[in-house]
Amino acid sequence: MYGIEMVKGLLVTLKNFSKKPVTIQYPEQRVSQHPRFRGEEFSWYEERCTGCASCAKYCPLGIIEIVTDPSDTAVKQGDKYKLEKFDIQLFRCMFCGLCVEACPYDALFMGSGFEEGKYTRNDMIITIDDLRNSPKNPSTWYRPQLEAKNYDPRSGQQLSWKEVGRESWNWHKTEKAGMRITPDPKQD
Amino acid sequence: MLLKDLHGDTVANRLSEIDPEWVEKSDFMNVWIKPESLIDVCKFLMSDKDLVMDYLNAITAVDFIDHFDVIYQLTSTVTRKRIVVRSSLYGREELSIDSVTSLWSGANLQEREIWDLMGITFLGHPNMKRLLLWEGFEGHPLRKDFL
Amino acid sequence: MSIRTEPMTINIGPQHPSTHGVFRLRVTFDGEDIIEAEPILGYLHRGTEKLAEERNYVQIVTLTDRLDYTASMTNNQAYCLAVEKLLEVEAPLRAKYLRTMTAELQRIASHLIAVGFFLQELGTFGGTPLMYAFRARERILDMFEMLCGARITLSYMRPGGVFWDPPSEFWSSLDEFLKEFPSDLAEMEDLLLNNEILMVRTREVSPLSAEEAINNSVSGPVLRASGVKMDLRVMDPYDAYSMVDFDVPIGSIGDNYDRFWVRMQEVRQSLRIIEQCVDQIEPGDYRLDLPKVLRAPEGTESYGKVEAPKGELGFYLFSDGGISPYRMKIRSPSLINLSVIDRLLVGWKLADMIVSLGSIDINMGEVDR
Amino acid sequence: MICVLEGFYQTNIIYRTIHGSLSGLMPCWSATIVTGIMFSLFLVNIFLVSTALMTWGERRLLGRFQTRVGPNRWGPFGLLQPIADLISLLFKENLIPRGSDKILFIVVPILIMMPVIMVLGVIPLAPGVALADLNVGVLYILAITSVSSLGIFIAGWSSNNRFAIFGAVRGVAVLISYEVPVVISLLGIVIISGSMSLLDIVEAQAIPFLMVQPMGLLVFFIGSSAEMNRTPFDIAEAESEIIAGFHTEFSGIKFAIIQAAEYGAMIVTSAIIAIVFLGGWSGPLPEYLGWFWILIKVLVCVFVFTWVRATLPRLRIDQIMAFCWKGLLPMSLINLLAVVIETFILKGPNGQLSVADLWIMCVINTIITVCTVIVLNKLISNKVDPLRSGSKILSQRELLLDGQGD
Repeated sequence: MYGIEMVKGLLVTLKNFSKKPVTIQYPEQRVSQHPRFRGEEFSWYEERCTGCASCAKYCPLGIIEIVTDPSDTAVKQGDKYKLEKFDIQLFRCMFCGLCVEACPYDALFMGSGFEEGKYTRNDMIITIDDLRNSPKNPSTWYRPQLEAKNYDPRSGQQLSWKEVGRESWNWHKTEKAGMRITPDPKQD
Repeated sequence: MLLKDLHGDTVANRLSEIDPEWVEKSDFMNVWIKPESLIDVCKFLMSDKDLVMDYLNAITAVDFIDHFDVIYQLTSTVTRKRIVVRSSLYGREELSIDSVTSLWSGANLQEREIWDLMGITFLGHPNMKRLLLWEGFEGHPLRKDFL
Repeated sequence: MSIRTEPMTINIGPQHPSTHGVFRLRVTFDGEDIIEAEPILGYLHRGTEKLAEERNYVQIVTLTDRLDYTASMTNNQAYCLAVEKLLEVEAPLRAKYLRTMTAELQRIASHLIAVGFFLQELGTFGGTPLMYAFRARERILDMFEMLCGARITLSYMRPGGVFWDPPSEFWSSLDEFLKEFPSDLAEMEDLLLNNEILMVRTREVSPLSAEEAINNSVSGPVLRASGVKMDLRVMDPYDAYSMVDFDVPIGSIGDNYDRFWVRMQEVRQSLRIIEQCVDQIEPGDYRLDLPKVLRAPEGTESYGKVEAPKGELGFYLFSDGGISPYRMKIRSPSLINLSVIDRLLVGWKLADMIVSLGSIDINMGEVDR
Repeated sequence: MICVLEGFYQTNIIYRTIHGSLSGLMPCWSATIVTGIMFSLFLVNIFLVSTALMTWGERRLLGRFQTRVGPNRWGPFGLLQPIADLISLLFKENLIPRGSDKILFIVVPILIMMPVIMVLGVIPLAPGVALADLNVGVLYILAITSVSSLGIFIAGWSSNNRFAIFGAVRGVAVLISYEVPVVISLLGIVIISGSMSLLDIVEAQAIPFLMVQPMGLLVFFIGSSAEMNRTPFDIAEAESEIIAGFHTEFSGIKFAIIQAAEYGAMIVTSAIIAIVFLGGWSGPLPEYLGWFWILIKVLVCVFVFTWVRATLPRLRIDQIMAFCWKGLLPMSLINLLAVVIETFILKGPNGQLSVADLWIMCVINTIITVCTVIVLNKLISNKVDPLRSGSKILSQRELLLDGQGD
């Protein structure tokens, strides 16, 4: 009968009228953010980074700029290059996370924040100093070792570079970084 | 029944039976036909009882530097078969091929897009204008010599 | 005596509340009646096909996210299938199930948006059904965030599988979703599926006959609404679709109501597929051990296609042996479905124009690429 | 000389008080003018405050219907939101589109606002508490509300925008068509109560006219929601089709005034419904709480309007016209006919209807309403049959077998 379905629709809205709103009042309330969230504030662990620039090569937009210095003490130690520049142009970043996927030494992690609005583009470039000083709340995206520990990036605790790696922190004592073959992550 | 890919050679043989002039060459997947005979071939493919290619999936063009391939992917909603018909256009300037808009109206926007990005004119198209780029844009971006 | 009238041309868009993005439609009206309509595209053209020629096979996955941004998962799937065909590899079984599941979740999300906006364009103020649709979609997006850390631009799949296994909490929230979503859907159906106003607005408006639909190469729900029995998930099963059982809704005359109805029914079928996948999925590899930088043999080509929420989404790839494809062509369903728009609109009224446009469910990211 | 007008206002208690206290301070004519200005200010301010609250209330209500929250940032429960909106709109640039008729463009908001305020003047909130108790109140309301169609048309015409023209033409068409059933539905009330004065109509309601004339209320509700451009009849400003219809080009304070007029129209319509159909200030509580009852009734009406708006989609222009002329007009005529016959038969020797008569009419009219709705349903039911023969849900197997037959 004409009108019955309309009344049915009206009843649906009335039922929803009595329900609690599903929206979240953002600054006060927050939705639960999953550990794999690909956010800003890249967590970078200088101790692990060899300056291989895999991330820069793998970035689809080419927004990572790495300048390394092969001279000085770095060569003598035989471990890695000294990084002079590690710029991430965050304003062009699309947070696909391929740089993290490319990193063979677990040195670069996605961050977990999303509230880094800035007023100028130059502020949006993450420099090596920013990376060094930024809070280390890495996301567990493409990092199974963190997921295995049930790590929650939003809990606020910072992780040191020893804690985030999938091997013990002194792996470099027994083998040289360049010779090391990353085991397939799925075997973990 | 499931969609079935027809072997290119089978189609080529079938086409050669009708008119040996049509087919240029074929491989396991594609049939290359002569650009002049495109409309005739398409009409035959549409009307032949074993094929009835009434659905045009997509038209693509590929720039191979010395020639362009225009690729027609056809499906039949009746016999559930699929073939790929290609046509090579040699040279780089003033390329043209017959439009299949009269057979499949779905080709309309796709042919305009190919003209826009690849620079192949489709003769007999009702509205051969640029689709994605603006009028007055110079060059055809998907060509390998663009940038 | 007849009234002397003068046709009036209006540009609907590129800034208009219901053109689904920056889409422009030049329409000539005689009073309220449409006598001519021409779509004008290109406001969101980003040259994805050209960009793909400069990137390696894995990097392109992130480009495909941005095509149909309401259904990134199926875009990824179509692209990855094309690359796998090119490399002649096949994803592991678990990856296939994961892909099927996530693609169906994405189909639900995309159809919810389509239906929500369709009803919004019918004029429900403030989009009450749209809000209900978004409420349900939000849960799917939450699950995607658990899965891959993003909600819209997912990049979940990789050539040769998916990038990672879902976390354990994904499965529990999926179970919860499967349990609670049917009632949400029933609520939406109660709200408007049989509503009389909706009926008189959409029934027998802008019909598209089966012959015309086939001739215009439309695909997906629009094609099925016209009564053409065509579904790539059944006809040409990819991933795990051959291992699940589901039904395909077929419309009758292809009017706006049929297109809406087909989408609503497909959501239910998607739920069935997901349920079966959850039952059938078994532990195993989720990704092939492929090199990070893929190289396809020289001269090979492939055409990978899926039944995306909007229609047949295909990727044509041609490799010259390098690390990036020599040519990538995207067969985007939205663009080709759009070629039928002038047929649908001419002779109908201004109000029907918006609804017909909504019933095709275009997405400008995919139309302009 | 102006004091000649005294007699007209003498019945009004507020006017008498203010004028009496002022006339001791200044000459009679200036006291009349000052009182008039005070009255106008009072009226306009009541109107503006209530519309401001209305915008907040409607947004909150719509929010809850959509399981959202609605504006809740500014002040307690977001109550100061209208003020924030107003400040924001006040400081917008005063844009007048090129090629528009500038004078008409500026006049439009006033033209749209004016009738709403003028109608508010005759609405009684309690016995004697009306700014003007006209003995032709119903006629006045119907006459004045039609003026807004002029405003809508000038808005569309002057803004030199084709969407606005669409909205204007649609709006005027709807307003003119729906005026007819609305007038006829109110005629029934006038016949029963035997007066056009709103005060008399309220007093005539021994039982609310909602029960005596259910069909009249139905027609009036639908018709007035069409006149106010509210869903499902909001084609004049259909936001998904023609942006904002006739007020597409209006921004800043002009937009604010047009919006205020729209929300004000809703309050005024709700008040009319409350007075004419729901018994005005009569209720179980003592008489001095009449304002409370009328407020409750108005709020209920506003809630129902918002509820309908949140649920139903919009009709197309031809369907709206067809619904008016083929659906509402017959309904209102049947209602009028029934009322006329019943009144003719039941009327006592003094020309009055007793309470028993009203109850008899209530029963008869309810039956007539149900019958009319069912008959109208039968006439249009073939269009809305939810079952469809061609559509089907095929299983995979059926889909695969399909091709083999050919």
